[in-house]
Amino acid sequence: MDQVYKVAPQLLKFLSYLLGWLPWIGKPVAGFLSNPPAWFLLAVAIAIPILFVVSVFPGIFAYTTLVERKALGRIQNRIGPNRVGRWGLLQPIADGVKLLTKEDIVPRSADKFVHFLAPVIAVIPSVLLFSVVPVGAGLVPVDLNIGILFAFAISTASVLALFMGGWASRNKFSLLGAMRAVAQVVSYEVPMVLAAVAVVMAAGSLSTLAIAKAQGGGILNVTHWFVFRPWGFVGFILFTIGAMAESARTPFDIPEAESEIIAGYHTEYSGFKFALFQLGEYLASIAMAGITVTMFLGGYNGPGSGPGILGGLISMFWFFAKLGGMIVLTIWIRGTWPRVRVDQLMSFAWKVLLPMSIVNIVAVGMWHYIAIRPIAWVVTTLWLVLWFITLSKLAASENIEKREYRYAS
Amino acid sequence: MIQPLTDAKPYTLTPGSNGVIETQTLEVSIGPQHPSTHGVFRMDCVLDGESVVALKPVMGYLHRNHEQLAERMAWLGSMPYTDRLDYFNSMTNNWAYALAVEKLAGIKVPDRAEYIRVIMAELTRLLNHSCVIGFMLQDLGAWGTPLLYAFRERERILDLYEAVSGSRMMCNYMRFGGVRVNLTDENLATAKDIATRFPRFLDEFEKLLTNNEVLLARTQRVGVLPKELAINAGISGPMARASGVDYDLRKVDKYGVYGRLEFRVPLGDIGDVYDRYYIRVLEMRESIKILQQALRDIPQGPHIAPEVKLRNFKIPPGDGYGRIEGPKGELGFYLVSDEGGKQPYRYHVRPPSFINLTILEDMCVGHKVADVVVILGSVDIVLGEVDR
Amino acid sequence: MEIAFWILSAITVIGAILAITMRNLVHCVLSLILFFLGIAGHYLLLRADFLFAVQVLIYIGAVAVLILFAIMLTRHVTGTEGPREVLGGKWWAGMGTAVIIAGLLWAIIRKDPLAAMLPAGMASTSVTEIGRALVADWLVPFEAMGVLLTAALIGAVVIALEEVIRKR
Amino acid sequence: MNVSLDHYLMLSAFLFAIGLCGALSRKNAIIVLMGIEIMFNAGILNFVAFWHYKYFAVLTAQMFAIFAISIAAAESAIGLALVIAVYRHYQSIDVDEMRSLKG
Repeated sequence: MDQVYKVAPQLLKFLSYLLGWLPWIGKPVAGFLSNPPAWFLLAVAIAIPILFVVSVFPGIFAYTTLVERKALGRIQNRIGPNRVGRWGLLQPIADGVKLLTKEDIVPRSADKFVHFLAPVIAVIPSVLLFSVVPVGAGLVPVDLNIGILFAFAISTASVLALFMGGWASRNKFSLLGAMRAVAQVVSYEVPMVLAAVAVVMAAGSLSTLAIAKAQGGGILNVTHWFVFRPWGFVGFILFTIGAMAESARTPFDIPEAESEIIAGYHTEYSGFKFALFQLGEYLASIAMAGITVTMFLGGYNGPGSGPGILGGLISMFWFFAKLGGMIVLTIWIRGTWPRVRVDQLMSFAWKVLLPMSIVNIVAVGMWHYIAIRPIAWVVTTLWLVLWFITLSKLAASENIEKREYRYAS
Repeated sequence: MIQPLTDAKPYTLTPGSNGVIETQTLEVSIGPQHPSTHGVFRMDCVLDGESVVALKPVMGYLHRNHEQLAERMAWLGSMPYTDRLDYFNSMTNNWAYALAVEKLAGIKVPDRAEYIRVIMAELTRLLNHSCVIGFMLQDLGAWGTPLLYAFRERERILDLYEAVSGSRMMCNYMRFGGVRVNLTDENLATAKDIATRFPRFLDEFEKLLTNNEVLLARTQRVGVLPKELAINAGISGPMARASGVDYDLRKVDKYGVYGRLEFRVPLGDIGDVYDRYYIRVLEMRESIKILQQALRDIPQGPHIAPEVKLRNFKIPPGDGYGRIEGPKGELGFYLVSDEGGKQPYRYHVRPPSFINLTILEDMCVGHKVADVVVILGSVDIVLGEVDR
Repeated sequence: MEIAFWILSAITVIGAILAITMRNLVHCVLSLILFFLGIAGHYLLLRADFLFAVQVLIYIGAVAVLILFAIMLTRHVTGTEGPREVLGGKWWAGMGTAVIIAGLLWAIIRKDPLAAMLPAGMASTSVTEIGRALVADWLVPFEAMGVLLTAALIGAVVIALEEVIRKR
Repeated sequence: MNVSLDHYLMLSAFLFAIGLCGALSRKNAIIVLMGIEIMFNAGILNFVAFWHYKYFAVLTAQMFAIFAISIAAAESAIGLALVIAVYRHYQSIDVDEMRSLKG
């Protein structure tokens, strides 16, 4: 916001220059804009990040759905949407219009107020998450000094929407979905936070901007990304799995597993409320991808990123490129993986992810205290690999076996 | 000893019977409108949390009076109706009915027709098994990708069906004493092409999924069907063979020309969902072998017995049971002919998916809801056949 | 600041009142969450942003969800009706006590000239300071808290699993 | 009118009374627990208000708030476990029905 505050007067000057050409009202408006009062400047500085968040990310959401359908089509030997506009580019708009004009059905026995409230609440935390995601060098809507903690706090709140939706529908499938969602989100929160603790320890700050800044430098602004550290790599995998489970993406989409419980907590939703649930879910998943990028993949850092207008634009490009990469990764996984079961999901969270994230925190400690980098590399890698092998041996299900088949004579 | 099946097994929950916290059971009706019941089928589940305590399959939503219709109709008239039994495998349904009538009427089928029937039946088996696996993985949550891979292969087989019979799914291809239309050399070349290409698809499919950790964890030791129960409940087909029952009508009856062809019958040991999945893969590989032999050995000659009249076809009084090894299991037709012999006095179908479905509860109890749909998927049902 | 205070206070008070008066238990919990949110907003207003995050994370993310789970485990999960009687037999005693205590506190606060002590500044605490304080000055309580939480965790599991343990 | 410490003290006193009323008069054990949570929160709000208006240079109040929140979390976990244990015995979580001391 501070950056925006600095830029805002210039922006307004430019606007006033444009508006000056208008007859009648042009002159006074231009005069007002070229020399704005302080409150107006503040209002503009507040409005710009808000406008950015509520316009850019829903746009990304709309086209994520299109990319998802196209990519899944490719994976499945299909073409995907191609009727609306060239390459189906207007498909999201058509979808939106369709969902807006559909009948809004509320079950007769539903708890009407909570049923109405749930989809609204589903969107709010997802949008709030974006307020701490830095999209470029120094460009973050709000630079909170509790950034990461804020993100986690907000994302737990999204559970409530799922629960409310499932409970208020008075549908058994919805209720099962809601309970699954709550159990899943609460248990994956823990390894996710612990994986983030490793990064916070390394960066020495909870602020997302500071974490992204800590990964700058090195060769081409690339080598200092946390993912290129042993602990960072492990943390990245842990966090990505956790983020996928948190936002209920395949293979952890059990709260809305369509082959088991129809659509989970949003079984009884139609029309725009359904769209809001989808919006909230996708926005949360995009925001989580953004936080993953910020914490492990160097955030906005990349070749050419830096301060100034050009560096800022390049850094924005890198951020959105990485964000797109993470989104495509989730789509790819969705197209190729079967879903896990509820108990497997839980035991995976508690028996593998949680111990591994604690081990990872110890690894960061070692990395910090061993001054000689090559030794630190070897020691942390060995530590992590040994623990990984031990844990995977301990957690391996005795059920899984390689089978030989015989033939009748 | 099998327990009574459909009539609600009395379930009692003693306090803390699940070992942790005493909870209330939740009755959930999965179906008839549900994305993964493979049609209009319903399972009344009693759930304790996520675990299944009792399960009652409810059938009959697709009842179409198949048997009564056939009893009001000339013998050949119900041939197209058999297509609609198991609408995935119209060829084998035709064959089973034709076989029963031929047995009753004592008709000898020419060699070329027998070979054509074998080719069609094995193509049907490939089609059915690949789609079943696709559907089962869809139920596992693999979101359509394996299914659409299977459908890509199915397309090619359906194209061949269309070329020979004029219809992609409702083929109505077999006749008493042979088949309706002879296969041209072009058709045979297409079939050969399918047989040579199919292994590649299987390899690809297996590479993608057979060793997938999630798939293994989800399917192994899930929905175990013990060998004794499988025998007692009259389970047949790949499901019985996955439980280790060495029962394949192609070997037992040696109907058609199966006696002359060389193939093996794969058997599983545990009888869980994974075995049922993998037995089908192995059976497809054997089917390809059969296809190649049949395509190599197919003789020239008439495609239908010349002495069989299609019009005014009559059968002397008597009864007979004709059965084949359909892709889903033993498909049998029991026919009784009485005075006049213009139409069946009694016409009864032994549908494999209906019989295989009876032990659903025994396989599901104790597992999670998520497993129920997978187990149902591994049973391989088609509601047209279950409800008739 | 003033407007925000009044709005947040209204949210908190309404949330608290609804939480203890509504018939449906789930509605009660949802109102309680409203109350927690209001308190969290107050923390933001008071420049304790770390506490804001902690409040949301622990109260809304954990305690409220825990209560919801307890409700689901102890009631007809799909039932719509709440308890028949909202208040217990001795509701007047509870009310009376509450009113008396509120009156007493009110009188004390009115009497004491605390309002004169206006803030000397509006400094916000950074998380760094809190973290440093936790592991330096407050290390022993911090560790004790860790032990307490572990003990509570184990205790909760033991109490809830009583039957199983007895069985073995 | 400026918001002062008094306002916060009044607010928290009021909330405390509401929580107390809920804890004392409701029959349902879970709502009793919720009343106790409301009282906890009112207390913590007091800590923070004092910190903000009086001792913001010292972190003691915030530390107390953090510890109080942790204790509240532990307390609610134990309390709810007890509720479940009680429910198992009595098939009810009505506090008026929990009369006997024997388990």
